[in-house]
Amino acid sequence: MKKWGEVALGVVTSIGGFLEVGSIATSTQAGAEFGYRLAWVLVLGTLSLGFLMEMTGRLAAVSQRTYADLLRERFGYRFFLLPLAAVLVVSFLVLASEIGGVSIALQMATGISFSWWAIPVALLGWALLWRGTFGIVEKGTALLGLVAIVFAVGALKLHPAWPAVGRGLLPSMPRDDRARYWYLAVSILGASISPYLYLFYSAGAIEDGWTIEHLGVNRVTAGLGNLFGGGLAVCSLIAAALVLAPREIRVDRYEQIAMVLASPLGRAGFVLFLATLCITCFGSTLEIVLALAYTMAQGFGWNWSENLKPGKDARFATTYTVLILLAAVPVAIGLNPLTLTNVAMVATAASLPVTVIPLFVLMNDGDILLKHTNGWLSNGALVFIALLSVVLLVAAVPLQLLAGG
Amino acid sequence: MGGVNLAHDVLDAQLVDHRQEKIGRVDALLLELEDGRPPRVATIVIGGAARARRVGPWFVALRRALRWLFRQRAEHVSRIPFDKVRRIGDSIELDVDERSLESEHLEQWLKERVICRIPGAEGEQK
Amino acid sequence: MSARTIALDQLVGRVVRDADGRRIGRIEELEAELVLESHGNDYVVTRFGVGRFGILDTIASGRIVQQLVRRLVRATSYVRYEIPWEWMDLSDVAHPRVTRRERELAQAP
Amino acid sequence: MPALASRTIHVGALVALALTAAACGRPPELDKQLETLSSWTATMQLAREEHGSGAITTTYATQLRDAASSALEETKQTIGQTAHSKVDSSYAAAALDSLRTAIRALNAETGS
Repeated sequence: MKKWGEVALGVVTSIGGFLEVGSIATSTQAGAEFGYRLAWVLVLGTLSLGFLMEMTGRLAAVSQRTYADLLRERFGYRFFLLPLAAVLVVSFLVLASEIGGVSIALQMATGISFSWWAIPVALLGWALLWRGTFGIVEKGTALLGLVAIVFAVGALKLHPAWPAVGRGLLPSMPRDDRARYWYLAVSILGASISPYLYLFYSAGAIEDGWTIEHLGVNRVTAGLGNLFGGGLAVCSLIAAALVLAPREIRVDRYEQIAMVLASPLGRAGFVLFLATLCITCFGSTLEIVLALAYTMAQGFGWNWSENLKPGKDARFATTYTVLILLAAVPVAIGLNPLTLTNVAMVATAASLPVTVIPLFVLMNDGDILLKHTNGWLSNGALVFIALLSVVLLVAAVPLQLLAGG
Repeated sequence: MGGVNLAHDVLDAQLVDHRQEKIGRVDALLLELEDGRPPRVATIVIGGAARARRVGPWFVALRRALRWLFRQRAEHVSRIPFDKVRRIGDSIELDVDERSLESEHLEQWLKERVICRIPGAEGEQK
Repeated sequence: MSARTIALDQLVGRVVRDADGRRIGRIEELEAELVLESHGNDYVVTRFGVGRFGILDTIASGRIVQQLVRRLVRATSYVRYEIPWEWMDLSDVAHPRVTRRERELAQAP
Repeated sequence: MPALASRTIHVGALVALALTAAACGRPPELDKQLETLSSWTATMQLAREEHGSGAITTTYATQLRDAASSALEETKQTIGQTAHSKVDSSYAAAALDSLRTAIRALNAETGS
């Protein structure tokens, strides 16, 4: 019984984790500019993330070590620096844009400019990390994050033409504005497949004390959670396609996105949109900061746990303290949060090879996973994701220059 | 006891002290060579200098430049004789105490000078 | 006859040549065993694992590489030698040499 | 008020027409600027409707207006350099004008 409670919580957690500033921004941009045509990229991103989460969760549950632990142990310090540097840079950008997301939601609600909110938001996040336990961070933000279901309500209320949506779920080639189409595709993938998500997830498996017993829970969590999370992202794309696209509104600023729900649901939609943006971005802020501190601590062998008093893991606590405050700076000096988000998503997409390809080696190592190594399906998926990640690495920068902003 | 794979199972492995506190990883492993004798596994090294050397000369130079810039003189490196090893498994347990290790200098410094000056840092349980 | 100290990572990844000067692979593992000595117990290196898969061997362990290669390519040409410490000449750490010929070496299972 | 609205729509249609005609031989930069202007014009119109029905707050509508104004100012600075021909300049002027009108209409709606 307790286990199924965990499943439910896990599913909820991954919704909270999946729908955050990057997904909301990129899927509404895609909906506004290309209708349903980019929905298939969301499906692709969701499936990929589901596989990666299942694998890193399995890795942690079986080996009792996190993905970051194993990156250092099995590949050595020299190689470890590569994913570490990539994850630090990229997730720092994502972190800054999440803080931007919370700040912009508060700006829309109060009229006080987002740049004033960055530091208070960072301080509140820090206080929660300082005093709270892993359970509070994980489950608290996830339960509150359920408010994101409003996107599904909004999309249904707009009565989309389902056959057209269905066609959008199948891959298609752009008819016009190719560069922008692929640029948004890359952004969506960067928003869906974020390394912090699986680094956090595998550390979370250790924090929650997962063992081989939890492999079923892991599979259901990674599968269902991403199904729901991805579903909600598709809903935000649908809503944007029906509210913004017919009016030829392009999303240049976060402020424009609230219309997507205000239009079908009225004042309630507007308020719930602000709540969703605020809560999911805040939740992601905490998860990213923790993911980065976990990765540092595990890679260097420091004491770490969100359940320990900061005095017992001083380097870990210092890492998250410094990171969350630093990440508030770009927003506090007034960088446009949407620009920040788009750059962060493309950078994320480009960083994927260094965290995806090593996973392939680990997932086939019988010393680590005993008889739970990857089967043909997982290996096939992982090879596909690895190839995709290389394509993203090559395409990301040219597309950013060609069609970004 | 069977064989131990030094590169695979020892280098970069998690180290814990006798109270199971995490005290870093095996950043370098020193071997003693003597003619006519098998190489002896002599010392476990923990510390930034040992790690930097593994990356390459450019990294050592970069690190030196940064340390000069921030006026960091003392190297906080721990060298622990291999006979302090109590157990080799998922992690390696050493018969040492975290508080007496030179490589834990930063942890102790941060704890005393920064972290514990902020309310709510100390205590047993969160 | 003085003792020299070297770091393990200085050895791992080094190209090993045999008595004829032929390149047989790179060092990817050192296997140590506990021996009882009069002054206490010591771990000493008993065997060196030398593999053909060059850079991959130094990144991952031989076993992972073997598994992967066998699994994916079903290659049978994968070669990995286990060399007893007595046969390994480390007088020049940068250029380790085996004192036997390649065909005298035992392949690891 | 209704007169204002119909004029906005009228100019909006003009801009749309201009955009369709634009495919041949217009500098891509200008295209982008015209798109930005028409996107913000549409945003202003939508905001006006939503504010009218009470879906969005005045605080928020004001922010949207400010964002549109800054987009207007930004484009005004640069569009002169990209619109070379006389025809281009008239399109640019019409687009700027329609956004200006839409902003004014939203102002009237929110009562500021």
